[in-house]
Amino acid sequence: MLQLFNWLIKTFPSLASHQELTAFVLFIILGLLVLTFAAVVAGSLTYFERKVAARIQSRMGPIEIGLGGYIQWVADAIKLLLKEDIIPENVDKILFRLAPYFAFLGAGLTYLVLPFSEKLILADLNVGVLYFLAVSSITVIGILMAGWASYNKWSLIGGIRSAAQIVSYEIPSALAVLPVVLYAGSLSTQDVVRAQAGWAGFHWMIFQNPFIFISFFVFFISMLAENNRIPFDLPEAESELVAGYNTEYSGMRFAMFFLAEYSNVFILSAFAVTLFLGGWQPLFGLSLKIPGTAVDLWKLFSFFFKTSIMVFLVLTIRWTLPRVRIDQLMGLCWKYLVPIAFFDLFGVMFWMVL
Amino acid sequence: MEGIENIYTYLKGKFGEGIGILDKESRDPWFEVKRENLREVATFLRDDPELGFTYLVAITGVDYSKFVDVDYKGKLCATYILYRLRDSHQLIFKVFVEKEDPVIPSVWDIWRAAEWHEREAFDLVGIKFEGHPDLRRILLPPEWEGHPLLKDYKEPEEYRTPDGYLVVKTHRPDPLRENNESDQK
Amino acid sequence: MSLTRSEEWYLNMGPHHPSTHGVLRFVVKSDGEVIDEVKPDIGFLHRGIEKIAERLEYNQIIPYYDRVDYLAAFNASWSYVMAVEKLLGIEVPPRAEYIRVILGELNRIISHLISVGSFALDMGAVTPFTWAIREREVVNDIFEMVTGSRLTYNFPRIGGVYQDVPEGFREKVLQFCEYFPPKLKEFNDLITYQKIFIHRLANVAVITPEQAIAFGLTGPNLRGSGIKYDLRKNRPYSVYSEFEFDIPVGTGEAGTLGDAYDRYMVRIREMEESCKIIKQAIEKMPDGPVRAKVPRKLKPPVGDVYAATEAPRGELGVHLISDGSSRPYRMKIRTGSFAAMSIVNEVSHGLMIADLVALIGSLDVIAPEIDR
Amino acid sequence: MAGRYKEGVENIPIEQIADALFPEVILTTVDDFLNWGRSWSVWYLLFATACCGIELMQFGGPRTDADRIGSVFRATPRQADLMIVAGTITYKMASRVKLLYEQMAEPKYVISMGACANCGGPFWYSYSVLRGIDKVIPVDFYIAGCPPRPEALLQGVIEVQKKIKKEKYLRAKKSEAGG
Repeated sequence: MLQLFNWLIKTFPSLASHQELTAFVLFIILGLLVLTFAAVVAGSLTYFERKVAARIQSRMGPIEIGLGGYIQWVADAIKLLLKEDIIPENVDKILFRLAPYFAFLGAGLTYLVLPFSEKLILADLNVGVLYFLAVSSITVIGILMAGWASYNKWSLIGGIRSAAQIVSYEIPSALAVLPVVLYAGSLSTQDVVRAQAGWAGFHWMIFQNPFIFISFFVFFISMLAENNRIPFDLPEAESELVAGYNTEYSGMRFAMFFLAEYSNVFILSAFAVTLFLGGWQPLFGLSLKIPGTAVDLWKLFSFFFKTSIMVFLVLTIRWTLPRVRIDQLMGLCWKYLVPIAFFDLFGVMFWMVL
Repeated sequence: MEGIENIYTYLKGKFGEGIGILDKESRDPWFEVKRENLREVATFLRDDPELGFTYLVAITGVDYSKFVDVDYKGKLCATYILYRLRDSHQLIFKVFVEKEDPVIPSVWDIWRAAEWHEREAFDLVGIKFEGHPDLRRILLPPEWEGHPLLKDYKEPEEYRTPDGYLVVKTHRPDPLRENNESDQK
Repeated sequence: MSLTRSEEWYLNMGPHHPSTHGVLRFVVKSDGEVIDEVKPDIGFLHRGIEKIAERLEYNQIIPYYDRVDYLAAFNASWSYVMAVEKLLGIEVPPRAEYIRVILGELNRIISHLISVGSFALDMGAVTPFTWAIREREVVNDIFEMVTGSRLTYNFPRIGGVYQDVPEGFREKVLQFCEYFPPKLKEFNDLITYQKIFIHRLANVAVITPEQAIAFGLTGPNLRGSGIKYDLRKNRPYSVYSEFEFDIPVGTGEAGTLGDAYDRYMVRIREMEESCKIIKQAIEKMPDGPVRAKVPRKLKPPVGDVYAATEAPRGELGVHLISDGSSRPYRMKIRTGSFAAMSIVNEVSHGLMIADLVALIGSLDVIAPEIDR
Repeated sequence: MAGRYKEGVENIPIEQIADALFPEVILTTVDDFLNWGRSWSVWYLLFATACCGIELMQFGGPRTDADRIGSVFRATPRQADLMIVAGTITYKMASRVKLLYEQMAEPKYVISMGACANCGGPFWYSYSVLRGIDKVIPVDFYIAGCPPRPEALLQGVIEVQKKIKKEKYLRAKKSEAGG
């Protein structure tokens, strides 16, 4: 970000006199880029999810629309944008309107610290991991707002469930990240990835230490729960709460929830890769002897490749497992995940001291 | 205890006038229980070790007003079908009431299954079950008028929800009959 | 202290709700997620079949029975023709009985498939449902071959069945019997022995044997409570006494006797047993006519008759009262779902909303059977 | 078609007008694009009441697979475009059908599936059955059968797609705004 800004100033000296304006325009452009990227990723994910689901269920999935069905999400987006935007009579109108944007904000802001490649990161914050943990829970505010504002009991239950769920699962997920931070010695996401350098998989965080290996699963389960994926999709449990918090939403606002949900799937997978599975660290190291510029692309590819596999895992889980009950969900968190995460944290500490 | 006749004489000896006629001609024979004695007979049928009819299959409400010429023509009737689970013995008995006074004591606490069957009989035939905890319409909407399984029931001209949200003309001539009439024209 | 007070609220579940299997409505009084009272409101599909039947001739009523229980249309209309046959004293030719048994058991399989599939769907797992539907299509093809219809067969007739089975029926059914058990095992691996699924169902919505009898539950719901009662064994009708098969009952393998998982397991096991019966029936099927000589105009004697078959959702009984004319004077349909619904309020106290979904799913009710 | 012409200019062929008015051409193209999007994303409301409901489920199942043409089911009427009324509607249910229809967001379509929803079907004689859902809500397509095969329903959805493709979304909006 800063590099880009400096580069711009250097290349176009006329901009130097309007530094603030340049920075502002740059922000806007980058923001829009991130939004577009998020939308495309989320859209592609819906296609991917429908395809995976269909194959698991021995169906075809979308195939008729063109490009093998890939542009299905474009059609869905157009449709949702054109739908009537219903705001029911008794809802809390301000909260009802704001809720989808909050939900998406949580997903969108996390892209900021996501290291796609060594040089491709929007902001290499020195508290990146902390930022990620903090910002990703904004989504729940949106969900809670939606549930509260909808004036619908099913939505309210969905919203409350979501709140209870996220408040609980923040703890194990944060605790599961701490060992990684301890090992990397930094809160910056780039530093965490750099700490996993090596030519093969066992330099990755997950294989460096048996405790972190367990931490990975704690993190993964907690993130599934935080992002309301099956088996933890209680806030919108279709067979229980109709559609949970988004029951009353139609058209564009529903599309925002949709976008947030699928962005979160990507974010969840991307951060699991970043923190535990080597991030953009190139697969097979750099033993392939590829020229300079291609290295960055190879790193980018490595990152997306690993993320895709994680996404596939998340989707497979989604389409094979049933849903847990709310008390079981809480039980899992407080009785198992939190103690295990603490145990891991201390285990890693001892490991490092020894 | 096997056989309807044995059961009938056994009950007759126990309750005397409380047990009415026995219809042996019917394919599944049945006997009548007077409504005053229904609850005692029902409890006895369930609890007596020789009988032990613990399982209530169904209660059928019948309007006998257009039946063939029999003693009970013109009356309303609740038919109780019972099972004895240990040997799958089946028993049918009936309780007749006058149409003007369609009250039968409820047996919902003797066989819990009766609770809903009685509500259904009330809904469709209009027999009132005395002592039933929650005797409301069960199948038809609460604002419905009349009991459709009575033989003289007439379909209402229109259906409207109490708040006026939905108004539908329900009456429509019989399509077969209508065709015939138009053919004649 | 007033700050910590919690209030009960009323939730309106249905009639359009994904887990109510058609159109049921539950008025749920709950404290947050914990249910205090459930008032089922039924009748959204009350189509008045009993009244319609009073204006139809005896053999015109058969198609209506397909719609009483559309998931097991064959079993439902079988009950009816059995009642009329009993009323008239008609002897059914053995080949017709065997065809009825085969089709009835096939129908039981596909009915249970929908049942367990949609149960899994209620629990949040979508894939088992589509798998169940996939296997269902195979049987649907057999039915289409025999009866010409996929769902509402209108195949049994008073005194037999509509027509003989076509060529290739035997091979196709045997092929299915080979094909189905491995698929069922696959299904079980996917969902039945899945840890989350078991935890969701074990010890949930327990119906004790006493309760089950008192409320008149039938079929898998009764057997799930550990009572070995099956009309096919206990009041053998048709030719069921000639086959060897087990009656699966609930054993409380995952938790308590009579919980939701027991009822689910009974259905899974019944599908296996049905396969056994079909195999035996195909082997033993005699030649001969498929329809007894029945007069065109049926004039049964005055009187009552009650006949029932063991349909997938339990005893489906038909109580006919004849006044000697060619139309039934009164017809009452006794179904398992009606009884099953009446127990919902009794056992739902203290459950969570998610458990209520499990309870309804495990009772396997369908709306037209309740409302008729 | 009627809305496309002004008073007194009916005689001019449509091509000439389109050539003359450049924005119209753009509108048409954009309309085509929007309709393309809308038609390939017909989400249907899971509204199964009776027998047809099973065929509706089969419709989403492996053999027919509604997902092929971009149709998925939604549980809530707010997010559905197409209401497939599958099964008998009784008077007790009819007000709920109307309510669900009103809860759906525009533009919305209705398929009446099966004899019961079309006209009452075999339950014509009943005292409690609504004889055709067109008594309470507008219906776009009727599918015959008792119950119809899933393939017939698929054809019905394809007909809805065709209908959407013929619509003029932007023009409709303009005419509404204009008065």
